Amino acid sequence: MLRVEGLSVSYGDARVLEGISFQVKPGAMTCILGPNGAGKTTLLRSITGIIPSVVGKVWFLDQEIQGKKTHQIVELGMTMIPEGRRLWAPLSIQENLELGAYRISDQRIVKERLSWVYDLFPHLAERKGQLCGTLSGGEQQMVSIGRGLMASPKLMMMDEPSLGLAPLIVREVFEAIKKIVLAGTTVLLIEQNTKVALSAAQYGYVLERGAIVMEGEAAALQEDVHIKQAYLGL
Amino acid sequence: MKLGNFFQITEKTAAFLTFGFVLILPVVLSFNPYYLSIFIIALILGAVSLSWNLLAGVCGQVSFGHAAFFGIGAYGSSLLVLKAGWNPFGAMIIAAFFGVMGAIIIGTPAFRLRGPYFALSILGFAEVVKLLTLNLTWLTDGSQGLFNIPALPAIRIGSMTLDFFVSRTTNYYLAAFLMLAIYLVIYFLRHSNTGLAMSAVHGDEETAAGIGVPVFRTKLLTLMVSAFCTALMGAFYAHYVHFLSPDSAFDGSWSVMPIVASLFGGMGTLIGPSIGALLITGLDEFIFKQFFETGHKLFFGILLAVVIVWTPKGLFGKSIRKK
Amino acid sequence: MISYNTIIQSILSGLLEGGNYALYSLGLAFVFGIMQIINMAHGEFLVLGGYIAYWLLVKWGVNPLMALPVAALLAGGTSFLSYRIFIERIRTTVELNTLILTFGIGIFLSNLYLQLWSADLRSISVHWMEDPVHLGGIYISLGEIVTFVISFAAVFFLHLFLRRTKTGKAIRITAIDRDAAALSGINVERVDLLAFSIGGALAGLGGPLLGMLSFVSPNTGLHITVKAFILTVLAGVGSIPGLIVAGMMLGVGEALTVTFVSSSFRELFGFTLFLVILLARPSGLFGKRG
Amino acid sequence: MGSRMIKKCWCVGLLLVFGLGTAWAAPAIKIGTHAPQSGSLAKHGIEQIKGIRLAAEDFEKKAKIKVDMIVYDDESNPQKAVSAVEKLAGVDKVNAIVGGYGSNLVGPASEASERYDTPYLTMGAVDTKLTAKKFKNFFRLNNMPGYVMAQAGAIKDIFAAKKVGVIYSSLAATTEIATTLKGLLQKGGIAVPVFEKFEKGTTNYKPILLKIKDAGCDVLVVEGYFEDYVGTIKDAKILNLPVKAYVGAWGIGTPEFVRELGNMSEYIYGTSIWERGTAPQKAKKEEAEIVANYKSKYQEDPSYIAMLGYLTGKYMLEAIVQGGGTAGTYSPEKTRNALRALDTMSPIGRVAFDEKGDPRFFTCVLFQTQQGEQVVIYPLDRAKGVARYPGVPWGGK
Repeated sequence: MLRVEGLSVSYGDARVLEGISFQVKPGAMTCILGPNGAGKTTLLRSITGIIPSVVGKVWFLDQEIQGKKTHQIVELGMTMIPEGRRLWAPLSIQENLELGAYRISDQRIVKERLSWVYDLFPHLAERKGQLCGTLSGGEQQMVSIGRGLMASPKLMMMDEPSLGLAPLIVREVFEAIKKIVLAGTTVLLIEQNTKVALSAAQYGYVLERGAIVMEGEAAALQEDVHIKQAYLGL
Repeated sequence: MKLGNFFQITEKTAAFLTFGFVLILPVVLSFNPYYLSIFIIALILGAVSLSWNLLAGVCGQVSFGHAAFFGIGAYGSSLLVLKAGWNPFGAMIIAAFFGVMGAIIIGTPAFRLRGPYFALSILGFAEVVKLLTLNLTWLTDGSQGLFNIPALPAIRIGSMTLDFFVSRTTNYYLAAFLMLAIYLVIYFLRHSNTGLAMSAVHGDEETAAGIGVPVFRTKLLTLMVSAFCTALMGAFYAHYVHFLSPDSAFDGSWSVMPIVASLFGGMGTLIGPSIGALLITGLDEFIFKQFFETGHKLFFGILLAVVIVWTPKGLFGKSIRKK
Repeated sequence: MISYNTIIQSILSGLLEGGNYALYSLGLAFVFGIMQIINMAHGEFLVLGGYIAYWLLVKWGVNPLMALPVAALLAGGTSFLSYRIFIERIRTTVELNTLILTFGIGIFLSNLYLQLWSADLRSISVHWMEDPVHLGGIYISLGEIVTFVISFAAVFFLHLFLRRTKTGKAIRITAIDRDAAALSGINVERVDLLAFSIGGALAGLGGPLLGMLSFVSPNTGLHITVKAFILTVLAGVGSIPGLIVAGMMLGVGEALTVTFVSSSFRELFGFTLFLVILLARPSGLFGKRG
Repeated sequence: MGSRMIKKCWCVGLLLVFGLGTAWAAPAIKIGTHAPQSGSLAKHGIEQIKGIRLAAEDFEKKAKIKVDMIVYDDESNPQKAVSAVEKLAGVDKVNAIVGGYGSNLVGPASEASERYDTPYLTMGAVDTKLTAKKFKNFFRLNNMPGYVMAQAGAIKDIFAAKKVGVIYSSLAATTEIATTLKGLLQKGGIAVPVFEKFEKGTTNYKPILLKIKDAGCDVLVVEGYFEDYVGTIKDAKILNLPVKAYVGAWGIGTPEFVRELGNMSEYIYGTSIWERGTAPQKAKKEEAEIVANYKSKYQEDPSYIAMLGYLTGKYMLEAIVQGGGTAGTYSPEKTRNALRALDTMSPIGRVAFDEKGDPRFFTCVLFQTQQGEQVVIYPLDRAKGVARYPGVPWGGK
């Protein structure tokens, strides 16, 4: 579904990503693990075109998408749930969700998607009129995911959805993500929380200092010595 | 196509070239008083641009109201001479300190603000000072302005007399000397510990504070130095033109032109702004004015836009290396 | 010496003028709030609207109120072109660059007006609008009421547009979080272009009113830009309805300064208020962000 | 005042020179001019140049001497004005300079022209301080007292006002005229209860007008510029300001003014150095000629500024030739002397200069706009009609 080949990104003189290649298979959840500052966020931002001018090639649904503008890429059926939620705080939950479906002009479809998101997070349905600035971290994460789902994406990339959330909430969020995958949306997950990520994903990559250093089935990675030592603290 | 792709020189070389050019320019112009008077203004503008760029280019604090300090210096020196009978040279120095006082008065509250807000607060300050000058009629004669401001007194060196009333040449070289002095002050300041602190503040204030840079004090000090130099040039201007009105001393172009000049020359360099000042003066005088009697500033607007869009680092910004 | 009636009348004149200040500032405040661009050519866009209304009246006898949409359209078009040709290219660089760029565009436009229409001051005279209306010892003119209503309506509809329509919301969310907006499929560059053009159109709307209430000339622009600035900061960046209140505060403050102190301190009042607000409460009176 | 004046014999001499001019080809005259062609005063500067340009063309035709006219834009900026004069005198080496608008520009400019020993004649600077230095080369057609006397005279003699409200623009010239008027009125026993300055660019004049109303003034004097008149008249109409007369300084009641304000320009008083038809009897023919030439060249009526510009050009050119003598020897000295010796009747009245370069006989007329026409009502000996007093554009009391 998504294939990245030889992707490199520099900020000024500093090279952040060096020849990254990986792929995401449809219908499953793939995760990319790595410590803070490995370049995970940069990777997603360059795939979605937020960071322009990159070296390398990106295919999405057999189309080359490097160099395209973000909104064009989004229109092809890709979305990203950015790190730190990034909601539009002065707007209500409902408004945030509706604007997630900005490209869809058919109001019936928007309504359908909306009720689906509210089914997924019944919690949000109760407070649709509330301004997002006043929500708790977990609620914000749910809105953020919901907003991404509104555009009916084929691929949803998530940047650290567990960040800053209590373990109980993390579990709730990941339950929802599993449901999303089951409903047919492919997910690419970027996480520091290795344990949670590997237990949910089917396949994983490890990104360290701007390069992919390891890849494999999630189950295999869980058993890997390096992973155990460096990421699972075992 | 950028000049920077073709040649690279160091800041020092650029400064030597600039001041060398300034030194021989009168010879090229065969000491013609008219052309000298054009470049005297260009040098004043150049010196003010250097001072403005110390604040903006080095320390990252963009001011939109340097006319305030220019006018304070001009009026301060003129009043000391006209009302208190001071020697103009002494008055110029004290007037420059008036500029420093102005910097402290507005800088102390304004440096709590960031970005455009700081720029705007200085703009507001300039307007307030101008309006006060206009309305404190007992002191400043209001809109009537100050007439007959004495020229700088002649200096005798041996058998030579440097006259500042008639001769444009002496005025030119004094303006050049002041610009050089200001450049040297800025150069050495930039390469001192304080200069490092300024760069740190420019980079990122929080990081700077984190490594122990006194952010507020550094910014205020930079403004004080910048205001001192600007006010000094204002004082020189007053004794050179012999006439001041609130409209001319606090003319918005003393706020705007240094920005334009710095942008032309390159804000990332120390000498660039003065090159920019000489360049835009020359362009305006020798090219734009040939097209229209009326509204030749039209070209100026276009050129400004074109330079900003296509070479935002200034015409020489890429050619001059930091060291 | 100062009569009760004079004070009331003076306050009223300040309120009415303040309403117009709000309209004169609307375009600048909008563009600054949404795009963080301080549009130094704002005043020139406004003046263009004034000239258009003037020529429509003089050449074809078009009622200046009918000229409003034309003025808005042409000023909007000019700002559209300015954005497409220049501003777009440096949108993502330092704030200062757009400031100077728009300043350059302003210089260009004001000198172009000088070439096209001479330095004459143009005042748009509509006689029925100058007729005074007498309300129990208080006099106001029909024109003042009309322009005040227009100002108020412009602010109200802009507010409504931003809050209620999908496009308006797109503009707002792009301002709040550009990346998040792009990730929702919004073409943020298109939104920028639209917002800047709307800003120009709003400025153009103010021109005919300025021409009716006083005059326009090639040099009026910068003065308006500065005034619009003061108001934007007073209201707090991003607060559109705040402009009305800020405008009225400034108008009444200026009027009362004249009544109780002296007319020569009128401008000083405005700038002092500006400085005090800026230094004491940089987020403005109604701004949310610091 | 200017009816008994006799042209001095040098005028006859000048005619002789003109006659001879056809016989020997005199060297071209270079005349320099600077005026704002951009910036806030551009309107006046542009009109001024139009007048001077026409004067130069007329002079070329009459005197058969080529005139090189060099124009520089001083951008209403003092240092640019100084530079312009330095370029004209130092680089272009002009024989003389005319032009300049605004005392704060003409002041430094005249100092520069003195340094270069180049005669300088202006119509755009009335500040009294300008002639205090007694420059050899500085001359001007008009000065402050001429304006004020017309206003104060009418207020006293025709209106017999008791209380006068004076408001004025904060610019230099209007401040000076207002201050002088206040002194003159008070000396004549007329109270000035409201005397207030307003900023350039004021848009709401109601608060200041309300003060006039509260003080019960008979007459409102506005010493300002076009935009100030427009603003005050519109606001006075709204307030139905109860005064009996509205008097302005310069630039009021001009054809442009009437065109812009329509019937709101009715009844207003203004001073004028010249308006079409105000020329003294002896200069009627000249006036008609200038107006006709101006119209055919520019397709519009000359304003008073254009007329004054014309006259500065004309007198300076004539003075240069007067001092010319043989080919190539136009000297500043002789030009100055010729100007000093000048005493002639012109469309603006009698023109002669004193030793400081100030006009000796300059006086304005006060007119009232009646049915769109400017009717001179003061001084009485030049009056063409009777003041309709009380009367203001907005009805008044």
